[in-house]
Parts: sequence; structure tokens; C-alpha cells
Amino acid sequence: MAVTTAQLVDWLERYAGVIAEQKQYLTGLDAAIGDGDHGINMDRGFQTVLVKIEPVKNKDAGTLLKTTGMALVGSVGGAGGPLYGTFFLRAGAALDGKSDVSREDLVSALEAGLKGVVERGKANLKDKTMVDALTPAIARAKARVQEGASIGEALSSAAEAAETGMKGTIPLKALKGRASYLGDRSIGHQDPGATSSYYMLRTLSEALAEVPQGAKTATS
Amino acid sequence: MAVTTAQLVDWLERYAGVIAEQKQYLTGLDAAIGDGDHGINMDRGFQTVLVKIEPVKNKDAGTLLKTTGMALVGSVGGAGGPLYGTFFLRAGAALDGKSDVSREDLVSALEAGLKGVVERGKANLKDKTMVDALTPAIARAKARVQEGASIGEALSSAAEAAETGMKGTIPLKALKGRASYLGDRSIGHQDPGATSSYYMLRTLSEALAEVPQGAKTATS
Amino acid sequence: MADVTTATRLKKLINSPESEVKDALAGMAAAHADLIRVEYDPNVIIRKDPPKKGKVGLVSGGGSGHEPMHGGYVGLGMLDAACPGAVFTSPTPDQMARATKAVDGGAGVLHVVKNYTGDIMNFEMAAELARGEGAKVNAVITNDDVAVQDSLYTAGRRGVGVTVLLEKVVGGAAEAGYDLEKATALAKKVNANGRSMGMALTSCIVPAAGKVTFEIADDEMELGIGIHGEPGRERTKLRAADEIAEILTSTVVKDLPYKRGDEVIAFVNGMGGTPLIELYVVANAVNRYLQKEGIKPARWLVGSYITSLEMAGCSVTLLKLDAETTKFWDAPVHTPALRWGV
Amino acid sequence: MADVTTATRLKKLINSPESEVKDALAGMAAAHADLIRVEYDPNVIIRKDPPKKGKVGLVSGGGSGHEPMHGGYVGLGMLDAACPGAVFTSPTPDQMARATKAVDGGAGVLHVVKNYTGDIMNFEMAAELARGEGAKVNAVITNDDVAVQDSLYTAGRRGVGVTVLLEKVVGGAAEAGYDLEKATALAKKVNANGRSMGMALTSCIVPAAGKVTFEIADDEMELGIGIHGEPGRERTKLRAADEIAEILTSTVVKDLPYKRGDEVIAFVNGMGGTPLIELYVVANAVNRYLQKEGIKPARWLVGSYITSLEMAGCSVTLLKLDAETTKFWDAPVHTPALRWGV
Ligand SMILES: Nc1ncnc2c1ncn2[C@@H]1O[C@H](COP(=O)(O)OP(=O)(O)O)[C@@H](O)[C@H]1O
Ligand SMILES: Nc1ncnc2c1ncn2[C@@H]1O[C@H](COP(=O)(O)OP(=O)(O)O)[C@@H](O)[C@H]1O
Ligand SMILES: [Mg+2]
Ligand SMILES: [Mg+2]
Ligand SMILES: [Mg+2]
Ligand SMILES: [Mg+2]
Repeated sequence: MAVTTAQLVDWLERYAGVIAEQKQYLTGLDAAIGDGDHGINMDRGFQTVLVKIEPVKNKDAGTLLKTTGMALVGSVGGAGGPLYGTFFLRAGAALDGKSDVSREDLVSALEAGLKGVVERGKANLKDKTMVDALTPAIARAKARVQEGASIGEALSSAAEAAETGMKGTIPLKALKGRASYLGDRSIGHQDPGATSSYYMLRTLSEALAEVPQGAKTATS
Repeated sequence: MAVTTAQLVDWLERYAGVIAEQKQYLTGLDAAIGDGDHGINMDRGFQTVLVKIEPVKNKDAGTLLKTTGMALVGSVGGAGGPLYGTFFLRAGAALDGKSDVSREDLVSALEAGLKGVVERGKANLKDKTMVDALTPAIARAKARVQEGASIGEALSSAAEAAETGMKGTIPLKALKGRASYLGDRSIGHQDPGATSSYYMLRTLSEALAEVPQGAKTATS
Repeated sequence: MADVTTATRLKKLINSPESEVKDALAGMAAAHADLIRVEYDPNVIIRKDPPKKGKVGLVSGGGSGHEPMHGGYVGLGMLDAACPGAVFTSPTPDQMARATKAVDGGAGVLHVVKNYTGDIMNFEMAAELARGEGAKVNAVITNDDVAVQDSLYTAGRRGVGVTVLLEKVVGGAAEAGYDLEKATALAKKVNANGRSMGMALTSCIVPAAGKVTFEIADDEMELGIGIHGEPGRERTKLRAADEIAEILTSTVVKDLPYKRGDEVIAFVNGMGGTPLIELYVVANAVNRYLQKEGIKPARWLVGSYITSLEMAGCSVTLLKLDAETTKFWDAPVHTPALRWGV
Repeated sequence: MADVTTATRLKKLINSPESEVKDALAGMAAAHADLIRVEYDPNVIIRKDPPKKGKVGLVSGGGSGHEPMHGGYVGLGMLDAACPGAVFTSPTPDQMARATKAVDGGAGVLHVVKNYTGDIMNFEMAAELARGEGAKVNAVITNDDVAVQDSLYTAGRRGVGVTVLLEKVVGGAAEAGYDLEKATALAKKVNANGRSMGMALTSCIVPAAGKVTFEIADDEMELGIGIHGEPGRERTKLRAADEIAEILTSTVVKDLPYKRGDEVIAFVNGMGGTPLIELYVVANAVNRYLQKEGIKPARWLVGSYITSLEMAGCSVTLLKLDAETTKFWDAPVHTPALRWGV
């Protein structure tokens, strides 16, 4: 019923895999409206995460995610490092000491992570950043859980919302981050950070898809 | 009968024209075994010559050629500047004060010019330099004049010898000038300076082709 | 990243994209052993002669690939430490925290941060860490790039050429005994009085990316380029150096604006792949423009001081001088890349 | 030459190939008005503060496109005058004659000439002119490029990196009062103790030619390149910076040869289009090689000091030190491109 640390490890490994796979793609998105390093940075970061979480895979979920956050802060650099680093640090803090993570716990942790991202980066919705993927996704996860959906279902729904949010960055003019230097020339391009955030939600949903579900509820 | 200053002006103008026309070609030859500037340098020099000889076109042949030499020394630079500059300075000195230049005078002047080039550059025959075109050409002119040929005939013959000398540089390994840095890699390329020297003889022969000829002799 | 190094070797003097920054740091350590020492993991370049107790520490940092900035400015009268990130990527907070700790002589530390979201956030996290350990830390943000529209609602202007001049001026003041508040105020003034704009003829290649950051045609240039090859204001046809210099200088002049009678430092910077002869051609045109406008270039800096790997292009920076700024610009400096008076 | 400028504008910050040298000279004059003055037609860069009576004058020159060499080395403790030719083309005798006259303080003038046929002949003609007017003129020929086979029957080796070091050392000695014979002897010693070798990743483009001097494939480099883009020893596949540095350094070391226990100046030079970060990568490998061989790099110079327009690549120069050479290397110098001790 509850999400285990092992599943979260699975998430991080899946996410690291997708980042490695999509490194050139993410970097290409960033080259168009930034400085062409987002994929490189995230890949360096998640390769570090894979090493750094090795000793804490059997610890509680909080320790796992805080270790992930520290690894990202110390290896990614750029905008992605503090933002994703803060996301995992805050999410980890919310799960401090927990080894069995309830649906509600997980959603709260994601919310705490997002709050950290917004505090750190001060981006508003529609500024064409990762916030545009994270915000609707986490709101959707919360709503679905409140409706009684399984965590797998809720996250699958959240990943869809993240994808929509990601695509929604295309017509936007960037107001934060490096892309904002481009002004109107940023319009028409998909934001790289929103893209990597979508991958984060998608891999989380994949990792939790096989979660044995507790109370079955109507899916709508 | 005698060569006039006007004919020598005609020579210089023809030569300047050919250099301008062949600038890229000469530069290309120099790029292969040198530093790719021979055409550019010679063209800069002869454009300067055209300006500098303007006030001395009516003076004696010595003044005309010395002015040409000074213009070259002061504008060409590189190896070509001192070599061609010395050639014209010495040839001009040999014709000091002369307005009507006999066949013998002209040949002596060319010999003096060549002697200057060899003193300045210390190249031996077969070192793959302009000397390989000039030496046989001027020797041939002298021989033909001694045989009694008209100056036009003698120079036409000299131009042929220059062309042969120029082509003869192709199989040589350069021992002087920038091409010598290449060692064996210089083999198989035609020397740019020998090429510009061939043009010098050819345009001289063209300028003198219409010289009213004195003693007619057998051409062989 | 092995795909890049093994498949096609880049036309760069490197061993691998992964090792480039550390290899270069080791080269710096060898070549400038009299001035700096280098620590690895986290990577920090620190002044060799420990600053005297009571001196404000000056720390900067940013992505690598902009050499000599910032590591080349560590030494007497300029920075006390610099934190090199991966190529074009802000360093991480552990680097700045270590640097801050190493150079804190008790009088506090000033962080010189170029205005990029990543740099700001990483320096902020570092400052939080350092303050957590009891250090006094201030930060000054440089944002002198007039190519970017300024606005309260965006990330604002990029920090570029003024950063170098600021590090020199404030470094001189710190060496002369300015306290943290005075040094911070001077830094803000210098930033407020400086403006820059750049352009590129060619793109750079981030080694880890393995290909050009942007495509540009043989007859085009990018006006208002950023120092990471970020696209600029406008892609236009190539023009003569005089016209380019006039576009850059006039845009800079009108922005502050610099006025008739002002004295300035005129800084003509090469982007890394542009030879010095061309920078002097640009300097000539900048000088002519300033003379025409009655602005006096009282000091000059011409060379490649804040670069973008092998990008060809240049930038023009002006910094308005007053007595305080001039005094500390002229003060002795002894670093790998700038040296005078000693 | 209008064909080049109008048809296709080059990716260079210039106004036209014809005006590049003069425009750059005017830029230098503006930016370094405290150090130099520039005369035109003939083009000469002359020290601003007239050398004291009785000081040996030091004059060098060569084609333009190698900046900062030579004009950037005019000033206190280095050259008294420099003569810039057209790009990559030796200057003309009237330039050197004028320079010689301008800096002759009665103690004679030393010409520093790089071993190229054109440079030698033009300097010889200039020396003849100057001697004709009563000046005492000596010449020293630099020929340190180990890439070229040395021989009595050929033009011999090219003068490259050692020229810069020689100008500094002999400039220091002249400033300290060496007479013409002693300065000449020191210059010959420095040349004899120095060796260099270079390589290129890309070609340069001579503006008047409008196209690359040599074609080179994406996976190739030229070993033993000359500073005018003259082909070198060998065209090979690209290698890692460490291997390239080892090839250059070992060839240089074996040529003199430099021996265990020798102290040297290690000079890692950029060809113009190579960014500083890569030169430090090379410096690191040079340092490792020297340490392994027991040769001590007692002094370093890392940067683009003798360039070939925008060519990418580097060269390695070693100069064996003795007390005299070290003393004058360390002596104060104040020029546009090198400055210390003042
Ligand atoms: N202020 C911000 N708040 C939230 N996300 C941001 C902010 N600034 C930038 N980003 C995100 O960071 C991404 C770029 O990350 P990255 O390329 O790693 O950093 P950098 O821009 O420093 O090179 C952008 O695509 C955007 O989604
Ligand atoms: N020592 C020499 N004696 C005679 N001719 C020489 C000598 N050295 C070079 N040359 C000639 O000069 C030509 C090159 O001239 P140019 O390209 O103008 O000068 P640079 O080599 O200085 O660029 C060569 O092709 C060769 O014919
Ligand atoms: Mg980026
Ligand atoms: Mg040539
Ligand atoms: Mg970045
Ligand atoms: Mg030449």
C-alpha cells in the first residue's frame, strides 16, 4: 500500500536513465533558447546521484531524497542544480524518517519540493520554466489522491498534466532564466527544464505503477 | 633602333597588368609552398610603381628603373621586395642617364639586375627560386644579341628560356626562401618567384616586340 | 559522454570534455604557483599569500570557458578566490562556501555574482551555508549587458564585461582596507556606472555538447550575444568593424547614458577566437566614436579578458570614472591576467 | 583587392584588408598613448618616453598578424621601436631605417630579426641605409623553430617564440646599460639557448587572400606549423592535448638538448584562435613532461604572445636560464603586452 524506499530508488534510477537517454535532446532544447547544457548538467547530476544514493538505499525515504538533493546541488550547477536540488532536499525533509510513505505523504513531499523550487527561483506560472510542468502535475496528483485514486493512478494522471504543462511552454515568452534574454525570440520553443520535470513525473509514475493498491476507488 | 624610355614604361605597365591579373594564381602557388602572399605583395608593389613612375616617365631609362626599384623596395616587403627592388635598382644604375638604350645596354642592365638578386638572396641555380628563371633567360638574351638578333627577338627567346626555367623549378626541392622549410614536400610545385620572373621577361619581350629593328639577322 | 570524445575528437586542445576544467586548473597551478593555489573537489582557486587579517575577502566564480575570468584575477589587489564551474555552468554552492571560508579574514566576504539565474541561486545557497557557519557575506550582482531588455518581471540583464572591471576596482579597495559595507557600496556603484554589449562572428563549441551552440551563416553575425553563446538581439549581415564598433558603443553610451565630459574606462574585449589585431581595429573605431561624443577614454583595456571559449567576436564595455573608481583601478594588481604597479 | 572586400566580407573585425594594419595601429596609438607613439608612412611604433642618451636601441619588426608581437613589446625594458609590415609580410627597409634613426641614442641599434629570407633582406637593406647615415647597427637573427631541418645550404630554421623572450631579456639588458656588443652577445646567447615548436588545428585567413592558407580536415592537425601557416613537419590525425604537448615538448627538449637540472622559461603560446583554457591544459602537460625529465620550469609564460591571426593551435618554447638571462627576464618591463615590476 505504502510507497517504499525501494520504489523511490527505482524512480531515481529510471529518471537517471531517461536523462542519460535524452541528454542530447534536452541540450538541444536548451541550445535553442538557453546555453545548451541542460541535458549535460542533469546527466552529470544524476550520474552523481546514482553513486551517492548507493549507501542510503536501505535508509528511510527522507534520507534517500535528501541525499539526492545534496548530490544534485553539489554536481549540477547552473539553474538546474539549485532548483532540482532544492526540490529533492525539501521533499526529503518532508519525508524525514519515513520508510513507508503514504499517498498523502508523497503528495505533500512533492508539494514541499515545488514550494522550494518557487522560493528559490521566484518563477510565476507562465514564465516558461519547469514550474509550468510541476505546478499542474502536482496539483493533479493531489486532487486525484483526494478523490481516492491509487498513488499509481494519481501519478499517471500527474505525468499527463506535466506533459500538457510542458507543451504549454511552447507558445510562452520566457520571463525567467536564460531564455528570458531572448524576449520574443523565446516564443515557439519548448522549455528544457519543463521537459526534464515532465520526465521526472513520468518516471515516478512508472516506478509506482505496480504499487499494490490499498483502497480501490473509482477512476474517472 | 634603340629601346626608349617609353617602351620601358610600356613594359612596366604590361607587367603590372599581368601581375594584377595573375595575383590569385601567384598567391596560390605561394600558398602551396610558402605563405600565400606573393601575388598580393607583387601587386601592391606594382600598383605603387605605376603611381611612382608617373613623374619620371619622360626622364632617362636609369631614372625610370631606379624609381621602379625604390617603389618596390618601399612597398612590397617580404622576399620579393628586396629581390625585385634590387633587380630594378641595379638595372637602373646600369642605365644611368641613358634615354636611348642599345640592345647591349639593355642586356647589361638585366645582367646587373640579376647580379644584384644573387648578391642579395645568395641563391644558387636549382635552389628553386626566381634565379632559376632569370639566369637562363638573361644568358639567352645576351647570347642572341651577341649573335646579332634584334632586341625583340632576343627577348622573345629569353622569355622562352624563362618559361623553361620556371617549369624546371617544379621537380626541385627548395633550398632557399620559405619553401625550403618544406624540404621534400616542396617537390612537385612551381616556384612563385620564378613564375613572376617569367612574366617579367615575357612582358618585356612583348613591349619590345614592335621595336623598329636595326640590323636584321637570321632567326633560328 | 564518452560518445563525444571517442567518436569524433573536437578541434580543441583538450584531453576530454570531462577533464578539461581540472587539467586547466592544474596548468594554472603550475604556471602561477607564485600567485595562486588550487584546491580540487570542490574546485577553488585561492590566493597564495593569505590575505591579511581584517581584509574583506572578495570571491567570484562562474562557469569555466571564460578564461582568464575569474581564476586569472586571483591575487593581490583583485580576487581572493574564484570558483570555476563546469564549462558555461555556474559552480556549485560547496565551492563558494569553501572559498568563502578560506578567505574570510574576519572582516566578511563579498561575493561578486554575474546576473544569471544559476549563478545567483548557487551563490545564494553558498551564502546561506557560510552564514550558517557565522560568516558575514554580502553579494553584488553585475548586470551590465545592454543587449538584454531590463525589467522587474524578468531575470534582467546579464553580467558581462563590467564584472572584470569591478573585480579590479573593488579588489583594490579591499586591499586598501575598505570594510564590507563600503566595499559593497563601491561594487554597486561600479556596476551602476558600467554598461556592455557584445557580438559574435562565429559560435563556440561546448566540449561536452560536441557541436556549435548556434548555427550562423558565413555572411551573418549575432549582435548582442551573451558570453555563453546565448542568442542576442539580432542576427544581421556582417558589417565593417567600424560600423560594428559604432553599433556597440552607441548602444552602450545611450543606455546609461554617458555624457559629454564623462571620463570612462574603455574596454574592448575579445571573445576568445578573435586575434588582437582585430581588437585594435575595433578600439580605433570606439575611440573615434567617444571622441566625437566628447566622452574621454581616460583608461583603456584591450584584449581577451572575458571570453566564450573559441567564439570569434568582441564586446565593448564602458565604465564611468570618478576619483574613487580611478584610484582603485590604478592601484597595484598582481594576478595571472592583470598586473601593474608591482 | 576590391574583389575580396566587396564580394564576400570576411568573418573578421576589419574594415578592409588594405586598411587593417593602419586601423589597428591607430587603435594601439589610442589605447596605449602613455607608452607608444605611432608614425605612418613609413609605419613605425616608437617608445613614447625617448630612451636616455647612451642606451642601445632595440628595434624589431616583421609582418603584421602576429600581435602582440612586435608592437605590443615596445616600451620600458623591451623594444624601442617596432616595424609592422603588411599581414605576414616583412616590413620594408624605409620602416626599419626610420625606426633605427628615431631610437639611436648614440650607442648604436640592435635589430632583432626573425630568420625569414624577406625579413633578413629587408633588415639588411635598412642596416645599409642606416650605416650610410653613420649609425652603428648590429643584427641578431632568431632561428629557434625545431620543426625545420637546420642546414648550411638552406634558409635554415624559422624565428618564432624565442623572439619574444629575447626581446624581453635583451631589452632589460639594454635598459640596464649594456653596450651594443654586450647586448648583441646576450641576444645571440638567448637565441642559442632557446627552441620552439608549434602546431595548428585550423588555418588562418590572410585578409588580402580572402581564403584559408591551407586546407585541413576536421580530424587532422598540422605539426610543426610556421607562424604564417606555412606547412609543418607532418599532417596527422588529431590527438589529445597531452600527447600533442608531449610531442612538442620532447622534440624541443631533445633538440638543444635540455638536460636534467636545467632551469628554463616554459612558454606556452596560443596561435590566436585558441582560448586560454586550452593553453592551460597544454601547460599542465608541458609541466608534467618537464618534471619527469628533471627540467625545472623556473618561469612561465602562458598566453597568445606570437600569433598567426585567427589560427587555432599552440607552440611550446623553452629557453635555458642562467643568472644573466634570469636577471633580465625578471627586470621591470612596461609595454602594451608585457608588464611587471612597474
Ligand atoms: N527562476 C527559475 N525558476 C524556475 N525554473 C527556472 C528558473 N530559471 C530557469 N529555470 C529552469 O531551468 C532550466 C535551465 O536549466 P539549465 O540549463 O540547467 O541551467 P542554466 O540556464 O544555468 O544553463 C530552464 O529551462 C527553466 O526550466
Ligand atoms: N634567397 C632567395 N634568392 C632568390 N629568390 C628568392 C630567395 N628566397 C625567396 N626567393 C623567391 O621569392 C619568392 C617568394 O616571394 P614572396 O612570397 O614575395 O616573399 P615571402 O617568402 O617573404 O612571402 C620565392 O618564390 C622565390 O622565388
Ligand atoms: Mg542551460
Ligand atoms: Mg610569400
Ligand atoms: Mg548553463
Ligand atoms: Mg610573405
